[in-house]
Amino acid sequence: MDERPRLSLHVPEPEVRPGDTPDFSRVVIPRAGSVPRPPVDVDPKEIRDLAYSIIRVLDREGQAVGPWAGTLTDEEVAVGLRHMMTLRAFDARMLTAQRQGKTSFYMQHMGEEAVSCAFRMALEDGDMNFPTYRQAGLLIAGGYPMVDMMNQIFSNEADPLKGRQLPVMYSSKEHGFFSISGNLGTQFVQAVGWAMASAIRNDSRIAVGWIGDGSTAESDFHAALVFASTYRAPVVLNIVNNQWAISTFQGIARGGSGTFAARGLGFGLPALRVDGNDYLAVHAVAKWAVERARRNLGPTLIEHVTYRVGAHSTSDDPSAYRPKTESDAWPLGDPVIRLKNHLIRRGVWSEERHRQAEAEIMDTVIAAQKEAEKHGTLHSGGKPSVRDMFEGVYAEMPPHLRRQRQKAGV
Amino acid sequence: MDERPRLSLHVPEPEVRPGDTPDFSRVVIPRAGSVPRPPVDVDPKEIRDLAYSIIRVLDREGQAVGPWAGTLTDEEVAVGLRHMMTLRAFDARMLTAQRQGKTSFYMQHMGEEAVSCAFRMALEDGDMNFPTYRQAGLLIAGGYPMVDMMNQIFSNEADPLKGRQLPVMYSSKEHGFFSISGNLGTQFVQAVGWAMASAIRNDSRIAVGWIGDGSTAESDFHAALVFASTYRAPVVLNIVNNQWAISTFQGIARGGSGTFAARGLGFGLPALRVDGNDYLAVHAVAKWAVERARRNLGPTLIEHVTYRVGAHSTSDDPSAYRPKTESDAWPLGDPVIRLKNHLIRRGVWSEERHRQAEAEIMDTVIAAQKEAEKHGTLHSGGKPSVRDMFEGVYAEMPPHLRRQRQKAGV
Amino acid sequence: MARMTMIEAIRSAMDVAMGRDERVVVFGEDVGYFGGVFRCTAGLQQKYGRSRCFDTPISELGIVGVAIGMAAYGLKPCVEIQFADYVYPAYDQIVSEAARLRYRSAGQFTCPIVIRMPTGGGIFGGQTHSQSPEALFTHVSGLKVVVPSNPRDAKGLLISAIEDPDPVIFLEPKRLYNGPFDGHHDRPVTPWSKHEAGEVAEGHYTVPLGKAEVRRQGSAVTVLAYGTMVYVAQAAAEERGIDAEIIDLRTLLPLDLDAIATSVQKTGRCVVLHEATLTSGFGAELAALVQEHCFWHLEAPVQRVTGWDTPYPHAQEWDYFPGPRRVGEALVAAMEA
Amino acid sequence: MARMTMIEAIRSAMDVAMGRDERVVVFGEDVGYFGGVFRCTAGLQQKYGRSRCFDTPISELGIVGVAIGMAAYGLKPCVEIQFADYVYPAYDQIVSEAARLRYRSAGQFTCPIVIRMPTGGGIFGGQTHSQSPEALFTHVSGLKVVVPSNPRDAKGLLISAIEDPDPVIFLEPKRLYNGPFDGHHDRPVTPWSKHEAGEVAEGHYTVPLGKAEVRRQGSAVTVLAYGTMVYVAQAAAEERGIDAEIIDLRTLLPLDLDAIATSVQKTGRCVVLHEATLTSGFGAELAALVQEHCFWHLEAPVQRVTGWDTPYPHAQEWDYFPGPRRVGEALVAAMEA
Ligand SMILES: Cc1ncc(C[n+]2csc(CCOP(=O)(O)OP(=O)(O)O)c2C)c(N)n1
Ligand SMILES: Cc1ncc(C[n+]2csc(CCOP(=O)(O)OP(=O)(O)O)c2C)c(N)n1
Ligand SMILES: [Mg+2]
Ligand SMILES: [Mg+2]
Repeated sequence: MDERPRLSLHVPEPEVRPGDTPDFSRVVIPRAGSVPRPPVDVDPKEIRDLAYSIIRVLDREGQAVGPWAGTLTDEEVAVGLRHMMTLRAFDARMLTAQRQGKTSFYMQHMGEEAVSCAFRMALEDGDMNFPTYRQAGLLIAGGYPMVDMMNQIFSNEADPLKGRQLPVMYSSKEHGFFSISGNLGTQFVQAVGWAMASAIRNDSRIAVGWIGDGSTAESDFHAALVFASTYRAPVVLNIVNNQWAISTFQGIARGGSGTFAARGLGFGLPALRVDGNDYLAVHAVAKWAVERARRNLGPTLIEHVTYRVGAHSTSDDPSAYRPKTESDAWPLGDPVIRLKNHLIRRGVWSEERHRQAEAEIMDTVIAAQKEAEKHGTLHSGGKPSVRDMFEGVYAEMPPHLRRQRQKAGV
Repeated sequence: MDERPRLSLHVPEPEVRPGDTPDFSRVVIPRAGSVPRPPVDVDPKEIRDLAYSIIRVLDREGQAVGPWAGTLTDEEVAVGLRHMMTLRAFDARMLTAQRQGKTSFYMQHMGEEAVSCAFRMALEDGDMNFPTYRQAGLLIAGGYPMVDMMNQIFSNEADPLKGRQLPVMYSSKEHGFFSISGNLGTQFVQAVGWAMASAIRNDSRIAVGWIGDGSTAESDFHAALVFASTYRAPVVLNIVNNQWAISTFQGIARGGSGTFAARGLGFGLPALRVDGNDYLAVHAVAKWAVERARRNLGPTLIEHVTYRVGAHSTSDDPSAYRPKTESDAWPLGDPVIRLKNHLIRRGVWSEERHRQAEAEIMDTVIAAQKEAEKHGTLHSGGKPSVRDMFEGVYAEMPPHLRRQRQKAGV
Repeated sequence: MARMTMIEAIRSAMDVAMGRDERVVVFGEDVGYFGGVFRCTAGLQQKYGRSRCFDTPISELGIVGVAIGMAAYGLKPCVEIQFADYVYPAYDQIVSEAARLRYRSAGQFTCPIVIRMPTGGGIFGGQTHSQSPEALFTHVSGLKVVVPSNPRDAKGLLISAIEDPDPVIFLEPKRLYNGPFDGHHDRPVTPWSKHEAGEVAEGHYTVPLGKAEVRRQGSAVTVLAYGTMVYVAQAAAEERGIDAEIIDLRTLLPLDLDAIATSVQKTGRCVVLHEATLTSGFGAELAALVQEHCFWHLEAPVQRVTGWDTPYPHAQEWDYFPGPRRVGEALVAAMEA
Repeated sequence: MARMTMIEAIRSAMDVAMGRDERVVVFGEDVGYFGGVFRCTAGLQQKYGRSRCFDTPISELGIVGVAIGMAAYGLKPCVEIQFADYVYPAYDQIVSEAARLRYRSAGQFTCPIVIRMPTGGGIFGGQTHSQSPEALFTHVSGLKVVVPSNPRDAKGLLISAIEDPDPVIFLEPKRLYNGPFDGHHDRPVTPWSKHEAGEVAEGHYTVPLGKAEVRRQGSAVTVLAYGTMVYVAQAAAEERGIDAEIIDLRTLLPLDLDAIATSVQKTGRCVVLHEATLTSGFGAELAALVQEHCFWHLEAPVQRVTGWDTPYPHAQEWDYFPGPRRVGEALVAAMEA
């Protein structure tokens, strides 16, 4: 007889499910301003603990405190607030447009606006992002025309991607925004390659990789860390931990490591965790990592701790797997409200001006939408041509595709 | 004009190349006995520093010292020495056989014998290894008949794998030795799956994964760590760092992390480094990790620090990429000599008995080879049948393969 | 008998298999608590517990890799890849490992796993939610490849796949999940409840792997199809009034060559359909086999009507999809050749 | 003109390309200091420096993934996968990314990369050093697939591939590295130095992608082959005394259909050869195309002679390899049909 203990499988589960009361008490949140800011040329070995903390700048009162504060002027912060508000208004309109059948699909950013909007402001033109589908803030903050975004979403005749891509899978080389793949993770290692190329060419431009908490489990994440670490590529690698991967809570991808940032420790990379709902903290950390990359000091891994307030996509209904009120309980608050309160506290903003700005921004978004709709929406008005379907598979169309196009009669 | 600093690519290089004087002064080697032995139910967080040290038991004088010593009796150690000597003799004969054209290919273990031989003695029957091609010690120490190994190497009529596999790609379910794949890394995550299955079935058997330093860069390594960490699978994950991956030094796969064991830290796994040329240390560490797994406390990652003394395979000539004398300079010595000295110091062995044992073992190996050669070698004598080529693709042969076999006239 | 959608039938197959055999385990991305993005595994975790049905990290390699290890142990994993478009990270594990394990270990280790995945277009999913990668598996010796076209078959084939001793790629045409679809995307969809193949036995039964089914008898031309294209073929034949014999292949590997040859030898004409891109698609193998085995009976070249050799576009979905118009034209051309 | 082996010709192609264009970079496992396990990159690191030719970690995914990023930046990476059998970990990056980048970004980002890999059997490499996975790439729109059969072509085609604006899979038949090989494994091997195609210009020249070459004029039967099988075809035709026209396809995607159709329309018979497994191999596409485009000229079914539908075995290598005996029998059968 086998007297050895019986094994059993451990399957991590979130602490709460629909019907339960949300509980984030396990999330340890350090005081704003309490995490030190090391010099950018620090030896990664010396800052391993940053992978288990959270860098925060905005305190409960809306003040910017501590060593990471002060990377932006009030004017710049106000611009940042507008970017986030614009993204939120944009999302709201596009969600409605999807419900109206003007497009097939949409993915929103609610709760995560600070991450991409703030990060973008730490970059320079010429740098290249390799984003996922939840970083449209990079485009908004980078000055990409909203009309072009909408044209893409509507797959209309003015769609810069000619109707070929799923909505929100934007691409703009000019704006440092690499073509989004529908396949998770793949772009993370490509970012490292782009950065290596920049280093090979003795250029000064850097690359930025983006990945979701759930997607860190993909192989590309590992390859990215291996190559970035080995060749000290000038790249910033961002993990956006919004707590969920569709219906799967972050504990499934994270396993026993405590944090996602900790993954970087095994590669000797500086690994920082930042309050992803704190625009100022994201900007400060981004600036630190970007400077490190730019000075050829190598890659940085950043975990942005945030929360996906909305559904995963328009095909998803989160009430099936998490309490409806969970997002209210999220302890890091709302990035827009927090930044608004900061500016009010600084005396350069007010509730009144905020409401005005909201209205103005909504007008701009609506105007852009009107403009875009002139070019058509998914099922009505102008469409990309069927000929376009056959173009661009190769630089030059090979004979077999020409035959097929002919057969299609276009 | 762009005034920013110019980037450049960092490409790691070994410190010495052919023509240079070997130099391992950078390899920090802690004193034998100096690394503490935590309880097996330790919180992995508390032993992160073990990922940067080396657990050693045998000191320069051949004494077994420190908290990791004492897991084996003198008799057991003597058996272990015989296993290593057998593996070495086996390798020597098979290398010659390959040169004589009796087989197409061979891969030896010179310098790494302790790793697989010692590890096997910490396992029980029913446990399952998922080995690479450099752990034949698991078979030798596990009592698998040498004749069967040779039959496989010769692809002869008695080859248990029917001539289908490249030499040394053994398989023995009965001996807890999973079928070796020629594709690096793939088996590492399968080991985790096997362990998960054992846990799902409330069994008590555990799995053991094996991978080389170079192969940790493969995706399967990441997937293995993710799944092992998440489901706390009863598995021991071994990295055999023999300093080289064909011509590529370990710095290319390791990047900036300092050690391979450190990879485990990002997953919250206990990560140990052990002197892979110290039979007693490997056994002690294996025992610790096996007990942990068996008690359902989850996975352990172990880096075995060793050195590949021979060529990568019979197709390789290392003098093209590393100094010929590098192996002599390797600071952890030779596992066979070290264990022999230990037994002599314990007074249960002598140079004389060692020479005798060597001769006896060689006789046994030669006898096994004679026996195997009766069944043929690659290009002469008994062969697996051509019919066998068509069998076993599926449990039952489908019509198209029957047609093909018929066409082949067999 | 019950009325089931294809989703319900697939779920029922796993339910039955899990109920009969403790070794059957089910896992994948979002398949545990939530029950899968298409709900195919809904309720299984609640019924069989978390260690037999669970969520996984987003690593297709890991899903298939651990499934292989489990199968080597003696379990029978039935795993879900969320969309067939996402199977490529697991491709090495499937091709180099699952498919070859029995062979290379001379039967010591085997790999009875099922890899389920939604396939095909028709839901405006763009290039990453629409692919039909079957030909990338039919080239791999050691795999079986199954594509059901209705709930009844789906359940019986899936149970067969789970009970099979070898690895099976099980491709579920997602456009058929809720009803047959003939390519007329502008017409209302018939639900499975209105179709006789939506009548599905609740208990255990199997549909054998490797056997095709004639969906429509005919004598003028043989149409080889599977999945969604079976219904497109039917619509096209009706619309053009052509006496087509439509064969639903159901299993692509191993293929029911006898059924194919018998029909083509009778009709003398053959049209091959699939949604995947043309070049090196499974239609190439079908056309090659038909001309090899029925050469002297053929009165016209075997034609292929397939997706174009481009990624699956979003906006031009219905220009890409080989719908009843294109199929009908090919039927006419085959008759007139 | 110099005498080169295929290895030297491939190395020369990279050397020339790196010399002419600073954007060309070369990397892969063991390709840097050591110069590759087949020595194809020997000397390039020494000549062009470590940042243009370097060793990589053992991650095929990483190799191709960073190559795609580099290409998006504007470099022209030419990477080596140590054996074609090891390309599968990179399959997702190739299929989902490299092949579709131009299309999905409407040309904003492109992917001019070359992925070189030794392919085919004949060296007792067993199932993981012998595979011919070309059909797994010819099914993927957006890729080009090249298989050279001699040093002169190898160099010209590789330079074309490197200069091409799109991703190219470059499969090098390893059995041809040192000399032509006709499948008579028991006879001494002729080195390239004794073959006219071993005469290779040292400087820059190209052989265009997408163009086949007639290796042997004939009027009785058309043989479609590539890589090693070109020589097997020649040997079989000589041995059987059959007036075969042998076409070396050189590029499989895009395919030179005109050359094929012209020949088959002349001969009325066709035999298709490859070393890869039969089912869904590239031969299926060739057979399908030939019967589509030459149906009324065909006097016999198109035959395929290929590797069997099993993994590539070690001991039974020469029973697996489609050698001159099997090819000869097919030629005879095609003539007698
Ligand atoms: C390779 C691959 N596998 C699976 C999917 C399906 N899928 C789309 S989004 C998603 C969840 C991603 O979660 P996370 O990475 O946390 O990003 P988030 O959506 O939270 O921003 C999944 C599983 C996919 N797109 N690609
Ligand atoms: C997927 C894959 N890629 C590449 C190879 C070729 N290859 C065989 S062994 C080897 C080096 C492995 O080095 P390491 O993992 O350190 O193991 P070691 O040989 O040192 O024991 C390489 C690159 C392979 N077998 N499989
Ligand atoms: Mg997420
Ligand atoms: Mg090694």
